[in-house]
Amino acid sequence: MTTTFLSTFLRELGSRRNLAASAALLFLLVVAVLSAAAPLLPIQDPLAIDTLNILSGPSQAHWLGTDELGRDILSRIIHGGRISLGVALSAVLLAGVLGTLLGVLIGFCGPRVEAVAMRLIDVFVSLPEIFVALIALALLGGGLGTLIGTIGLIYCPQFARVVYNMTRSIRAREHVLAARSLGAGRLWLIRHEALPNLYSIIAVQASVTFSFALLMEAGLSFLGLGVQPPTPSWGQMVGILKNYIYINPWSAVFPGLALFFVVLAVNLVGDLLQDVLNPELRK
Amino acid sequence: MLRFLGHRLSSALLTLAIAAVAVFLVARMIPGDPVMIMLGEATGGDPAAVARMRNELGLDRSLFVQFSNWAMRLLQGDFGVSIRSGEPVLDDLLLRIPRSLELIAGGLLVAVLLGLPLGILSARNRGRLSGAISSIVSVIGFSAPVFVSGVILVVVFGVWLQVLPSSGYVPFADDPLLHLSCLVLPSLAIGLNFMGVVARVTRASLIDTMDNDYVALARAKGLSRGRAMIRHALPNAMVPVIAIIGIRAGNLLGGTVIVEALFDWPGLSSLLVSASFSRDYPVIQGSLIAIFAIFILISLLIDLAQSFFDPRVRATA
Amino acid sequence: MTAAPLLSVRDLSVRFGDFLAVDGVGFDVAPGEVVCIVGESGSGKSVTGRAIMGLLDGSVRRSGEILLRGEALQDASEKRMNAVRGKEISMIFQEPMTALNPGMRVGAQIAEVLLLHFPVTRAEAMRRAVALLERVGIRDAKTRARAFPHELSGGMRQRVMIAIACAADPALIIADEPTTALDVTVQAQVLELLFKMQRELGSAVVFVTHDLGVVAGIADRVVVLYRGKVVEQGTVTEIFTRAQHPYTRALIAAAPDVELPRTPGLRFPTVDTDAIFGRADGAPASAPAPSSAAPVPAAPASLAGTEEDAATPALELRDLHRTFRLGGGLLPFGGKSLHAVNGVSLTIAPGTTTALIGESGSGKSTLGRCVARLDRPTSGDILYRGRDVVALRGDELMAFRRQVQTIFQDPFASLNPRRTVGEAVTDGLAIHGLAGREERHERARALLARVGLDPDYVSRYPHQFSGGQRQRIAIARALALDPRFIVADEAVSALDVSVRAQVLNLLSDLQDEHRLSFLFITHDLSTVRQFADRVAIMRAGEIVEDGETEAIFTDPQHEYTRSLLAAVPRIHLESAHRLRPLPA
Amino acid sequence: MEMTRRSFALTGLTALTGLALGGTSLSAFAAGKAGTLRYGTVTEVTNIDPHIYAGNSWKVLIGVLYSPLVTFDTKGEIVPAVAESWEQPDAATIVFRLREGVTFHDGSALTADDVVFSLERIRDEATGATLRGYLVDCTIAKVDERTVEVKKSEPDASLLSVLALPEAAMVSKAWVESGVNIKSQANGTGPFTLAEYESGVRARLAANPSYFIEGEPKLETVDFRMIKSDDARVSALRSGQLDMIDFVPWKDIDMLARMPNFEVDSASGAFMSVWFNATRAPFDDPRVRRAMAFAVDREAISRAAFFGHGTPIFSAPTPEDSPYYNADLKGTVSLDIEKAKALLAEAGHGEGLDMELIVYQGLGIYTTTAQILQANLKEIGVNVSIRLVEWSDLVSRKNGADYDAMIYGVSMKLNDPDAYSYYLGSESAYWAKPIGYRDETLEALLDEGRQLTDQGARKAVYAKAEERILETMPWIFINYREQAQAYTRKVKGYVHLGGALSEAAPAISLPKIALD
Repeated sequence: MTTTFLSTFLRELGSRRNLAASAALLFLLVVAVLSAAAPLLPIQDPLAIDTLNILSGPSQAHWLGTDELGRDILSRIIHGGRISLGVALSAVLLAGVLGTLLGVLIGFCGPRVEAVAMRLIDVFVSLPEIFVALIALALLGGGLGTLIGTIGLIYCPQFARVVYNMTRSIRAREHVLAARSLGAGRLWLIRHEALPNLYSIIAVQASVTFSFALLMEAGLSFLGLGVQPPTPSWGQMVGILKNYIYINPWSAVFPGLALFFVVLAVNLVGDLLQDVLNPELRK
Repeated sequence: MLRFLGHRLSSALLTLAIAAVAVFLVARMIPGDPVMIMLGEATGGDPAAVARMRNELGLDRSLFVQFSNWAMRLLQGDFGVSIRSGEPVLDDLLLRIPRSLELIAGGLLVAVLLGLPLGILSARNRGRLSGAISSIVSVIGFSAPVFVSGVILVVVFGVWLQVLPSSGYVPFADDPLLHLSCLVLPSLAIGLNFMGVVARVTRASLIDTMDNDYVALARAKGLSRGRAMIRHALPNAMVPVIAIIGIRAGNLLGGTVIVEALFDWPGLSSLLVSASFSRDYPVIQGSLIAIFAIFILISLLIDLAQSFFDPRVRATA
Repeated sequence: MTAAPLLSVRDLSVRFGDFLAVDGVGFDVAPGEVVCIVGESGSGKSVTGRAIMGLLDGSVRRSGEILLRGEALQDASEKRMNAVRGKEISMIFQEPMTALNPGMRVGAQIAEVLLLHFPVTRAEAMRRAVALLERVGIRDAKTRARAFPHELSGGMRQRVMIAIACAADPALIIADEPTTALDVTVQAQVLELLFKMQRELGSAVVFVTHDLGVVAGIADRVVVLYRGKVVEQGTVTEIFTRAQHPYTRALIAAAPDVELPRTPGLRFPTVDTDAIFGRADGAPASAPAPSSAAPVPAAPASLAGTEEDAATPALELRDLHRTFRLGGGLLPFGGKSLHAVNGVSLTIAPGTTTALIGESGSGKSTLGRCVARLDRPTSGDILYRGRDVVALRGDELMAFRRQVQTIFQDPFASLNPRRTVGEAVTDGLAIHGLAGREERHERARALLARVGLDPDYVSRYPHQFSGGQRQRIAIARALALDPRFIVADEAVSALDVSVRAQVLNLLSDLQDEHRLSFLFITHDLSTVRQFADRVAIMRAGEIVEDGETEAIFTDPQHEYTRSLLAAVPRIHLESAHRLRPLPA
Repeated sequence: MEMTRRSFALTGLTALTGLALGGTSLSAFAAGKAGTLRYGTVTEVTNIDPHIYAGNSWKVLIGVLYSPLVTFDTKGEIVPAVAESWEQPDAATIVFRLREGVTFHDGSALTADDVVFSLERIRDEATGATLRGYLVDCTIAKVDERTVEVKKSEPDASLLSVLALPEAAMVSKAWVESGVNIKSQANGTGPFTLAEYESGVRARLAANPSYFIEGEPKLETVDFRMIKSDDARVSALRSGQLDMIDFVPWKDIDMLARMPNFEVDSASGAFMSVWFNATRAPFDDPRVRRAMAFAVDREAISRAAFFGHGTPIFSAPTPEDSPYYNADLKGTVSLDIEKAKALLAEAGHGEGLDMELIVYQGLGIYTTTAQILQANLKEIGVNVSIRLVEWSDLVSRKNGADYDAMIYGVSMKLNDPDAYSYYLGSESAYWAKPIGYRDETLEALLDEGRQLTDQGARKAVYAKAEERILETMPWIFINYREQAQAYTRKVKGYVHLGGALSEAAPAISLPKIALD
């Protein structure tokens, strides 16, 4: 299924029907490369303050204008992408690794552990995200590490739930029974029978979580609970610059668009992943 | 059905009990001291005054004693008294919960009214331009951060066109129409994002359901593609849609902070956040418990709604 | 055959992307005639049925002509097709579970057809729907009309399907494997009903099936398909008595015959499609002949105190119970109990095959899982070579795992899709730490060769194999640890007739080579007579009768056994077994 | 009214169906009720105990619900309130003569006992009152039914100003002792009564018919909405849902002022400063603190963070219009990178140092200021890492002395220069006490100034105190920030005040405001 999932996905990506998704993937790649290479690009210093030239519109010197401290918005968007994408990616990794482990382990731990653990997870899933974020930030202070940890923790239970549900269905499959009848222990079952079959659903869940994490990073930064200034992130830029829409509406629009298009692209790719996965699940 | 309800209720109570412990611990985990915050800025937290007030509020007792006092009173329906305002937490909750539910209901209305047709359209016309467009519209709704769409709504409808109040809350009893008009923009802000979710799940579920033999049977009976979809696929496709609506609605209970702030709508989320800022433990605990209780209630309602669309759910009940 | 054909299919081709599912199929159906389309999986038979109805969606390309009373349906407008569907041509689907709308009361689902095609009021349609339900033999039809599909049994659901298909008095009914998912006794009843209705309505039927037994009982004419092409067509008599094509002949020969007395050591006739049609493109070929010279893993250390001893039964079950608690949850109260296995006692001698026969829900699979210790009995003893299986722990349990293996029903599900075939067959060795990576690779090759597959396939993934090949892989996996006892849970039920014979033959060979004992769990009586030494009939958690195979087949004691036997479709064209008169 | 409602339904409907017909239904909801002022305020007040300060909005609410003995008028002069007159027999004593016929909102008459009770309540440690520090060494005595004497152990020139603050509210003894919840109920003698109140959300004030000043208040009702979000507050004013807002965001001052239908009044209010933890190395070294003070580009901060509405402070924070303003100090602390570097090198940190700056996350003025500071200090080798925190965290860190430096907006406490004791006196719980800061020279000067009554003599002492402050630089003074009030032109009679009265200004004006 690894091979079929991937190859079906790639094939679907190539087909004309999914032009939007392949364009989205291409876009994401470009954004990722730009963000990764931000320090090497011939763009202005994203931290250079110019208080004589704040909130200016697009101009020759500043293609997308300047922000509330006169910093170049284009450069901040590109550098902000490093943060926004990096935080989201790391958070997804964290949530994915932790959530997958939790979900699989719970799925193989017997009914009692299962019942209690899942109830606990239910409780954590229904904890308001903003509240979790507040607590984490109060406990750990600001900073990128906290932000990644917080967002990772917020999405970890959801990940665990998805993985757990899938694990439960895998657990009942005949190949797992077959392995058990060969004498396979829990670890073997998890490593060789469950995990490899979870990859595709993990991929889909990760793509969904990635777009959530981007928005969450943005939301937290918007509320001032995220990235610490002067480091730029898209959400933080929108959060701050939207205060000045009556002065210079463009300044907030550009980082907003960057965020929006990336989330859109992630969702488009995620949709395709899901379309490929769904018939697979049904099989 | 009765036994099913009884079973669900008892399991709900168990969840609530676990939640109560978790909520209490989590609330106390936050560093900071409500008394210090209340007295702090002006008096610099004069130790004697702080100690006295802590004692008055019972915050100097052991966590266990505090928990059991709180839990015992909670069992009697007493949510305690806010540290900040000295008012019963329950009063606050009874004011805030209906507002939050109203906001969520408004968002839900927008989401269902726009999201369902959009989802159906994009499923029905899959592979065609109209399908792709409606898919993209729903993804756009889903992708637009609420603080972006919210700001746009305020500026366009509130400030430029001035056709709707940009923000605020007016009690229904004071002026029902003004009350409802205040609800429109925040509902839209929530609803547009929510719409994206509903449309996407509707699309996926409908495409799934369309593959079923009973839809083929419906067509074999002589139903057109459209009617087979609406009459046979759609009701069955609603089950996951309802599930996602329930989950999202539940998440919105404490998750509308940004919207409440943008539109100055005094709901449960902002109560929770402001209580967290001032470490008003009874209010934090009370609102979290309320959120859990409503969450559980919603999931019960969802089960009932699902059983309406899928009698098999009724059977397992 | 002089009457103008009701339906003419001319040069029908259906293409899904690059895959040609139906390739130039043509046949006629006269009014009132029953035409069976026979083929194995992937032959394009179901696609043909749906293509006639115009029910293929999306990216499918269809060419050729479909003439209904001379009217070209392939060019008909959607509106015209909606008028034809249900009224002129109706359809019965395979899975009564999924083919009825789960959210709609069955009466309404029947009434819907009437409302669509006749100018009747809703009340009138409902009244007629109830009448139809009565006509298809559903008692208390008025109440049942208000039932939802899940509240009815499989057989009843299929009766509802028949009612829907017959509601508008169609000229043609297309039945797509309508009884495949049913138990054999129910199948007999449903077939009887279908052809009673057919007789009354005078409709023609296109009956799609893989089961030659059913064909022998109902067909006027037969169309044999293989990989989308018509191999041969003719009257039922022609096909069964003087088939021209070697494939048709081989297929009929391979169909299990429940009336053939048991001949120990006899192997089932096989269908060698490679020889007949040349190698197919997709799936890898099977190795020409299973070579018994292939190396077989060394015998494992024996389970302490369980030396082979003809006097000790390989397996003994004493008053075995397995009860499931339904519903409930965390809380200790509530929920109902299901007695899946209810006091079963059974003994299996070493080196013999015992067939455990039961219909769905009889508890036979639960029993099998208890034996393989994949489930724990609620009470009772399972003695494997005299040792209590339930009590096994640690090393002893591992030793037991090496000796007792299970082969499952669904070769698609029982192989981990993410592991190569080589890994799959040697997982047992890896788990027990019996061989290093290199050695496992060699063993994997040997095992594949032993089950008749090309050893070079070790690094392929399961999805690259056909169903029969996968089942061979599953068998190879079971063999890797050189087991003494195999629980085969519906191990051949999902396989096509031709492949089924090969797999059964392989199992027989292995039994002879290794003196294996089999617990052969199945719902299918027809294969058992040749294959099993003893037969046990299970119903509702209890064994109603067990004994020597021939005794059971020739002199069944229990009424249930007799009804089971009577319901098995016969492969012979005898009017006694025909639901319809043989065509002239 | 009926018409309004109908057009309302229409607007709601058009918007719902997405057929927003711009402009046609303008301001259907914008028409407030006659005699009702709709007031948008910034702080979410959750505790209306009249003796515990809780932000701007608290001051407005308490200022109109309760009355102190004396109060400020719209010119900033102290005028009679509950007390009709007072006399100062000596520099440490004030004797108040109570007005006759003053009643609380519950109808009971205000007595000398209530006055004594109120002031004693402020002094009581258990109350946690804001003014406790000022009154703790007072004796309060009832002379007769209409006379109360307040006596301090030492002369205190600022005592009367303190008693004129809204925080010195008069409460009813019987009412407080009856066990009411004073955190969410009010019973004062002020011009308005608390008709409805939802903690942290809104309050409705109704005119007090038996207010002791004839002809006031002019308004029937004040609808208070607590709107923390700057944008929501401004939008609500612009869209006609509010008549007046306080704490106008600096970025919007000019925009609103340009609009024909709004009036914006602005005056200096609080001043922005950087507080050092002056007991934590290396910030215990005055040279380090001074070095940083010379590195700050105050003009840039005023320009970018305050959009020009914040006058830079190049000396000490005494406003220019104050009689105590010392022109000699002007320009003492200006941008001088070389000097800053030299000072830093002198202190032994020529290679630079690291500092964590604690910054409130909720307001742009703080975060923008912080980032400019960061850039400024980088030039002299001070690496600032900004840590955004919520307000309660900031307060906890301040009281727990857990910070290197933080940005603080200091509201002016008094127009009297003794405010310096409150800011920087070693006994000040506000800043010095938690971190254990004490400067003997400054301490002596502040004590001296407090006990003098002659303005000329005081001016000289406070000039020295200010010099000392700039020498030791416990805080970096950045700029005054303007505090602006915006309102529609139909609001008449509002007078904006600056300095220490900027927070109380709306409370002072409210009884006099009328609507066209």
